[in-house]
Amino acid sequence: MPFIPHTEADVQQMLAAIGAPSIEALFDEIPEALRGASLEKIPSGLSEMAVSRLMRERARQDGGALNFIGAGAYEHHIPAAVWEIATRGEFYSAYTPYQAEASQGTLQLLYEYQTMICSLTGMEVSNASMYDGASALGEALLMALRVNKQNASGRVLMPQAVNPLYREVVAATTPAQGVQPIAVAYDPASGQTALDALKAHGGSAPTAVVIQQPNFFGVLEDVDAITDWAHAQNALLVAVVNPVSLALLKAPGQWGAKGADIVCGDGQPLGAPLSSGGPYFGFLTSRMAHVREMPGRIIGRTVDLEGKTGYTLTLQAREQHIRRAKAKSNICTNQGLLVTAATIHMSLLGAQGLAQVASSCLRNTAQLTQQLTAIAGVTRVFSAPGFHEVVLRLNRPVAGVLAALAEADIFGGYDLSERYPELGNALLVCATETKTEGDLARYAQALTAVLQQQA
Amino acid sequence: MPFIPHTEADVQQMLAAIGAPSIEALFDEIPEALRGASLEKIPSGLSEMAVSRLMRERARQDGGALNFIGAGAYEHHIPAAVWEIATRGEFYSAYTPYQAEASQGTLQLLYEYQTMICSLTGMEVSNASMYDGASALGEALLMALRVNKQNASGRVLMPQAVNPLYREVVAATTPAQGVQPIAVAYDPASGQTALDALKAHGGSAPTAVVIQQPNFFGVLEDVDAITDWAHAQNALLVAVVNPVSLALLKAPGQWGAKGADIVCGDGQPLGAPLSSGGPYFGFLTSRMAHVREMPGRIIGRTVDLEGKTGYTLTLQAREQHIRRAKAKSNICTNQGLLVTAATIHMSLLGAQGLAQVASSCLRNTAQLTQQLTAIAGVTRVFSAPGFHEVVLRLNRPVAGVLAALAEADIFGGYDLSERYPELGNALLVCATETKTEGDLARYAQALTAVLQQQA
Amino acid sequence: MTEALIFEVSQPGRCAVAQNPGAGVDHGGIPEALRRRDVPRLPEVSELQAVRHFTRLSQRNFSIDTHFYPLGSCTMKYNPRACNTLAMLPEFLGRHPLAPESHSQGFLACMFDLQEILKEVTGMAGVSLTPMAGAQGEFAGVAMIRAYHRARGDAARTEILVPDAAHGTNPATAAMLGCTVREIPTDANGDVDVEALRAAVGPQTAGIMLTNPSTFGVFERRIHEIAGIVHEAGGLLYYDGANLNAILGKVRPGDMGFDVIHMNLHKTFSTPHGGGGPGAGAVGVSERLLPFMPIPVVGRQGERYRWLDEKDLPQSIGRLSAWMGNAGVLLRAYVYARMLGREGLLRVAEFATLNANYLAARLKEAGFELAFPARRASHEFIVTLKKQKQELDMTATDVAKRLLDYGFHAPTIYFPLLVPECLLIEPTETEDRQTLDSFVAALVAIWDEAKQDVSKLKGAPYTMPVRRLDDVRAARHLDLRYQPAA
Amino acid sequence: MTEALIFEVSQPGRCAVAQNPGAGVDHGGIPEALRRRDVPRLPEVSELQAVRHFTRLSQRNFSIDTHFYPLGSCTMKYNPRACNTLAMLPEFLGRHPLAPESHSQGFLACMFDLQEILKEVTGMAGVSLTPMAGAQGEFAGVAMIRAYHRARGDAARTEILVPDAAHGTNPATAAMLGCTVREIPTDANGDVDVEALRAAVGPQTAGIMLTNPSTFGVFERRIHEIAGIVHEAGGLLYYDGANLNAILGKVRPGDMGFDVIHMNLHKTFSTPHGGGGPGAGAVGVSERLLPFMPIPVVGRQGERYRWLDEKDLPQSIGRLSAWMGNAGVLLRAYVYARMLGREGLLRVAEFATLNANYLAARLKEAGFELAFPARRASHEFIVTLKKQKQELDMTATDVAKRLLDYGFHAPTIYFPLLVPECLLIEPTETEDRQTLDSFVAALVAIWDEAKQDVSKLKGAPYTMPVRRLDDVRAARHLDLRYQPAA
Repeated sequence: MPFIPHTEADVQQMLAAIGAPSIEALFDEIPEALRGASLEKIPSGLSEMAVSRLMRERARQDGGALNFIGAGAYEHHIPAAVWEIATRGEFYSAYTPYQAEASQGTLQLLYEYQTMICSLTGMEVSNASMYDGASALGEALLMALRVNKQNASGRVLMPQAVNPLYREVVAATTPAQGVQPIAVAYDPASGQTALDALKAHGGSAPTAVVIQQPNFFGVLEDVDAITDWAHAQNALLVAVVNPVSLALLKAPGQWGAKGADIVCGDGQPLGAPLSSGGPYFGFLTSRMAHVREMPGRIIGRTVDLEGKTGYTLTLQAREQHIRRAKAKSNICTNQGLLVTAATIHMSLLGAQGLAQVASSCLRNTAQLTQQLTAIAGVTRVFSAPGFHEVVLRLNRPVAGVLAALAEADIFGGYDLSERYPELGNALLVCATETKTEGDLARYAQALTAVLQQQA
Repeated sequence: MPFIPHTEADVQQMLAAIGAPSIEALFDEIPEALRGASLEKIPSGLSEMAVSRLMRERARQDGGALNFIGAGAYEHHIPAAVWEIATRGEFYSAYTPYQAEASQGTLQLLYEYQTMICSLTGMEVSNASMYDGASALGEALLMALRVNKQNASGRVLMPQAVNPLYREVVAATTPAQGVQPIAVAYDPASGQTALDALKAHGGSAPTAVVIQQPNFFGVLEDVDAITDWAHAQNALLVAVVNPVSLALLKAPGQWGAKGADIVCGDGQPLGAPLSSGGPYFGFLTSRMAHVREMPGRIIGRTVDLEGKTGYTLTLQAREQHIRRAKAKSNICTNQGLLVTAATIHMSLLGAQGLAQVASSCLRNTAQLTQQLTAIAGVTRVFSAPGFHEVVLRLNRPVAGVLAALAEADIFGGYDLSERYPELGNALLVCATETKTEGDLARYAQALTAVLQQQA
Repeated sequence: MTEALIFEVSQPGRCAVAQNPGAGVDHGGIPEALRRRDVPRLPEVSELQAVRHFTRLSQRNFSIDTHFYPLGSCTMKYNPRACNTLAMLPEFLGRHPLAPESHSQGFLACMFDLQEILKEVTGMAGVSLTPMAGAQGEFAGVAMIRAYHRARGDAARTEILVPDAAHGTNPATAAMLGCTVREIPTDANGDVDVEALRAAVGPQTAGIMLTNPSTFGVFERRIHEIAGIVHEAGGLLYYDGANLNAILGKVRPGDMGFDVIHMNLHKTFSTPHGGGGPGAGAVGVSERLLPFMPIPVVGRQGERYRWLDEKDLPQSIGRLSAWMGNAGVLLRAYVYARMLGREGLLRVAEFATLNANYLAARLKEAGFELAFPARRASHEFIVTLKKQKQELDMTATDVAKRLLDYGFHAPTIYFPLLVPECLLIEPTETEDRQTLDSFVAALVAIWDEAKQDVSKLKGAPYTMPVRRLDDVRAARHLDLRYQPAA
Repeated sequence: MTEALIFEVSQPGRCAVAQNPGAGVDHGGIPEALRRRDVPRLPEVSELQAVRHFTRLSQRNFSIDTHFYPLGSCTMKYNPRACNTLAMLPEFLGRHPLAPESHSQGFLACMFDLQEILKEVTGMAGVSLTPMAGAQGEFAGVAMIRAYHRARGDAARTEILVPDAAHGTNPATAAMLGCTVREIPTDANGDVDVEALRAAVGPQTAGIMLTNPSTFGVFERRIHEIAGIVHEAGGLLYYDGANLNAILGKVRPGDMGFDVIHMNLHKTFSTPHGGGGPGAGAVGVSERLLPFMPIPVVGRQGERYRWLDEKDLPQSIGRLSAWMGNAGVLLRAYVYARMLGREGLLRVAEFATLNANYLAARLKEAGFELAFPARRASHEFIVTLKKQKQELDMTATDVAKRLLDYGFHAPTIYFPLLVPECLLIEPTETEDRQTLDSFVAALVAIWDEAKQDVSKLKGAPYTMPVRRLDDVRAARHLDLRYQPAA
């Protein structure tokens, strides 16, 4: 019996202590008709050796390609130390730190995380994580609705340049509580969310304005103007940001005259492997004035009965296990281990390392753009400056080109034509610091060949 | 500067404290002509990201084959927990436990290891490891020479059925101290070391008789008779064993009437990955009467000044750092981390698991032998029962067959023809518990094809 | 010893050089106005400093790998290391969520198999793996119930019934979906008050959320009757899978009449809790809810696996995460399920229940009062220290803190809220009898200490990195990030 | 708390089932007489029990990853985690030592590159990577010296000269090769007594084994003269690389005139010590010793790498291990060398020396007596507590044990043997200045404690899992394995 330590002697002695004739008897309160699942469709157990073989073979099926897809999940180098430490049993197999005295490791680490992510986003308070960037945006909008008593309409100006998958998650999870996302178009030339487009919805007393920087197209938005405009409407400005970009880009807390009100995003670029989309973690920061409306766990520093510094969960009165139906969110389990990894990751990179990573991403994407747009039939779509993704237009349907590249073990990018048909044969491409000159050249050669072949 | 934490301010302040104008000045006692290596041939440093890419590419070059080579290094399943725990920083980055109070983890583990390996070999005392099986045999012979005052000739009866690489290591490392290995032939029909062959050297007052069980051909020796004969000659019996086989085979401590005197071997099958031949570890066990002649570190249980149980290095007076030129061996650094892994490995398998592994190996090799000898041109060479390796004879040179199999990503075994030309086109094949029925069939099919093709 | 904050060992200009990609910093085409003005306060430490700091921090945690952790309702059982190793194979870690299906067959096969396994163990008709934790699974479940009623034009069903003993996430989730919550009382034996339920249902009933066994650690015996009442009234039944470990391989929620279930894979399928997550809250549904499952789901066509999304499930409640939720956690759960297999899964509840009943019997024998002495324990049970509180002023908190000194993590305390001074104890099936015996001995010793001098307990813990912490101060004087003295 | 022996938590019949290959036990064709009769005493524990036991044991160790570890002569510097991760890539772990060269080009390329790097940093003509530790490297070195003389028909050269301050392995190694050992005294400044050396050499001289800087932590200034004397007498010079970190990138043994050198890659190239090993003791040789290198060595022909063995090096001293020594350790060293690269390797000695001289200066300032106050420290230096021993009865052991309570591993004590009550302190280049300052503060505090009451120190340590252990009892009442009470 894998993972069950009982010997036959144990079982007999334990039953005797209980005064039960058999293990089955322990279930005698359950109606007999319900008992006895057979689980026929489940195969017999495998030894660790056999399951290792199976999983290695399956993993091998999927590996080996050179990846230029970003679109919200970014391939970055992760220092070896990050996961060697994060998967230590003491972090990996601990529960939520309810018993603070026996959880000072996790708690101090989370306090350090809160410090780092506040500083990176330029905000005052952070929680200890949400599920991912998309759900963090959903929670940020619900929080905005609680905070913004002045404009409580629930209307949220939501640029179409915000990650479409995030918008779908918002649509699935927030309308029941009154959030009404209002689509705001992007400028087809620059790729930016134009202030004018926002102004067209200005009369509707928006509760919040969302802005993603860089936006889904990798294009940089005019965040200062938009933030000031949102505040002029008495709307909260909710920022969605890529944490790696913040090494070079203005912190949301400094956008416009007063800064963003709530900042969220996906922490994946900070030490989470691509891993098929998860586990990642969402971050959410805000101003101290709004701390009591924040969802999720928050760690505070305090003292013990001898006056020694320690760390503990605080403001639990916001949470579901205390407040139940009136809680700020139903979130309970979050993404603690990913935050552990991110904290180690940020410590190993430092501001200097993160800035180098961001610069490398910029350079690589610029260089790749140059090489790809030198190919006949490939053009750049947007004019505004960007961060580390770029939209290219091909002279034929993207899906076929991507399939041909995949046969050469190159993932050429994300096909925008399904969610943005108005852009035509548009492809979103990303080259992070992990790409070498050889990689860029390999992509360019392969694309040249594919376009020639399909021509 | 990778791994150097000094800031420019640190350096200046430290130099000021020293009273030196520059770092270079700290080397002013070294003749100037010697200073200033340029290391021109060494490439510039790589980031961890770049070196990871390089190593992953190199690793990929070597992977993917199905391995049927044994010949002293065996592919076994290693539970995931083994190396996840063994590479925890506290084990991985600790030194030899000179400060016992700050090393109780390693010391208690080594005491547990000594218990396990003593029990497995049926002996009374164990050291805390040698470099590998071959060097353990060398040290065992030197120890025999110290122990056996009655027959101090240094002549050691060394069957040719002992792993030839072990014999080469013995030849390279022990003659300077007086060991004279005398080759003893094996029986060409059975593959065993015949008692008669040993008796032919009986007059030479041997200091020790070596016997490997199973021997290099995977054949089982008549250990009881040989042990008794050795003792009748006042020779010590030095056993070389595969620890996994001891789950099924008689413990050397029980060989013959009095048991082996010194037992050694390679601990690799107990949790060390193949890893190109190392790091593995050698084990060495003996009787309590000889403990003061043992080489290497030994851990003892003792008490602290409050009477609490603790563990410490003991009998250090045998060792080089105390005894210098009169030490029992020059060994200092041993293979501690491999012993750590082996101890966890043995704990996870237990006697029951180890017996199942050994049985699976037996079955798989038997089944493979059946399938391969069913192929025209393949015959079994030796008649005596064996453990998990078998010698097969092909109807053409082995090297070419192995090369053809390698092209199909199958490592077909070890070519015996170089070191045992008298055996003709002989191949040593091994199938451990890691091999599935599909693997065996794949080998049989490939060999059939190769032999047909080359016919 | 205290461990300094990593910011306190930082030095301006220091960094772990090997982690820099090597090239310098430049801003490419970023316009001046959009550039960062300050340097973020990230640590400036060497690689050794970071490794040492976080390794030392880790040692300041209790965890399953180091301590018995009988935290009721949390199912802290052994997390097999192989699950971690195999989920972290480089190819799995490197797979982009948008990788083409041609390069995803290995991963998709695992997800498809896991869906099938979860269908079988729960007795449901379909499974979606995307919810990222139990609470999100609950959200998905209630959203599907809502979508089902709406699809039938039955928009008035907005009330969710919840027993008073339910987890806090149940009412919180219902509220997030705009439902009203009505509590149903529990009787003295821990069962739902069926008459009260009967009186509560009506045309406004969207459904009931039920944990079975309940948070009292006892099995709801009249589950069939409850299902009948709710279904007859037009409502659906939601199974909160937090306590699924109690019935795994023994009873299937589908067979009890539930329409939807979430599973905490980080409990029942032993993926790690990670100090607070990640979890995975897969949902299973009966036939009638199949069209509403959250996307994506994995389908199979012949030998090929493929994603099913809005095109395949146009009535889906939609996406709860950008991609496949916590895919890496799902891989761990899959490896676990394959190692246990049919025989192993059939035994989980049996041995979890054996351990709980044994521990309950031993504690009862030692004089502790069980909250439901007349009932079988499920995988967990409740001790109430009401008597000890009155007689000795020994509280559940005191016992919890003192247990830490004895080398045991504390049980869940003060939950469920309805039982005074309660310890909710869940040993799980992976603990051996000797450990349970030592835990009994520790509780007896602590009670003895209280009889001698309860102040000993009030000062506990003594052997942790800190003594008892001041939670009130933490909430009053909010100190939520490090700010160096000006 | 104590941690029970794993045998004490064993239960007959228990095992970690997932680790069994699944099939039953049978003896195949093993004859009855050769079968095992008893069941070996291996633990009978669950996987959780094993994981918990060994995880808890690990926490009872000091290590670089958790503590400053200034153990002189041991070079306890940071072991980059990437070296471990990359050396443990599945393909490297899975490579059989006898795998064909066609499937070994990746591994062989790494080994060839490492040979080239080590040649360059040592200034030697050839490198063999096979020795598995420093002592085996020494063995290889002396064996090559012997083989060289023998090949020239000069069989009388059987005496090895060793300074009295040498590591114990030096004379032990010489003895293992059947050489006689003659000690050469050291002068008051830590240099070899050159006149004594001059008197000692002769036709019997096989060579001299020298550590430079010596175990006194000072550089042998007359090394050129020494080399001349020994070479002129017909002997060879052996460089004990234990202290190579002191000169790495600064001075090359080849340039000093050495004929052969071993390198402790687990010191200078930062592979882990693993609680006692594995190490790697690669040897480098001058032109004249090239034919004698231990096999195998890796060669390159065009773009292909291949093994060189007895066929290529017929005069080789032979094999020291069955295959390529501690190959996995060599991979780690290779990754380390590539991450440092030329610039990084040039800086190792500089910063190791800066740290040592800084620490020496600070301790001197605090009143501690340096053994060689007139000399520059190399990468390490010696404090003698002779004065404190006399005045306060504060011994090196007392300080070492008390330091543990302050969270620092002790320096090497009582070595070199010639300096009374000595602490041999090696901070390494990877420690930051703040850590060094804290270490000084701890030593000062301990000295202060001794001034108050030296018995405080005699009782140390207080905060470790055990108090001071009785080593005498351990040696007198040998208890070397667990045997249950009958």
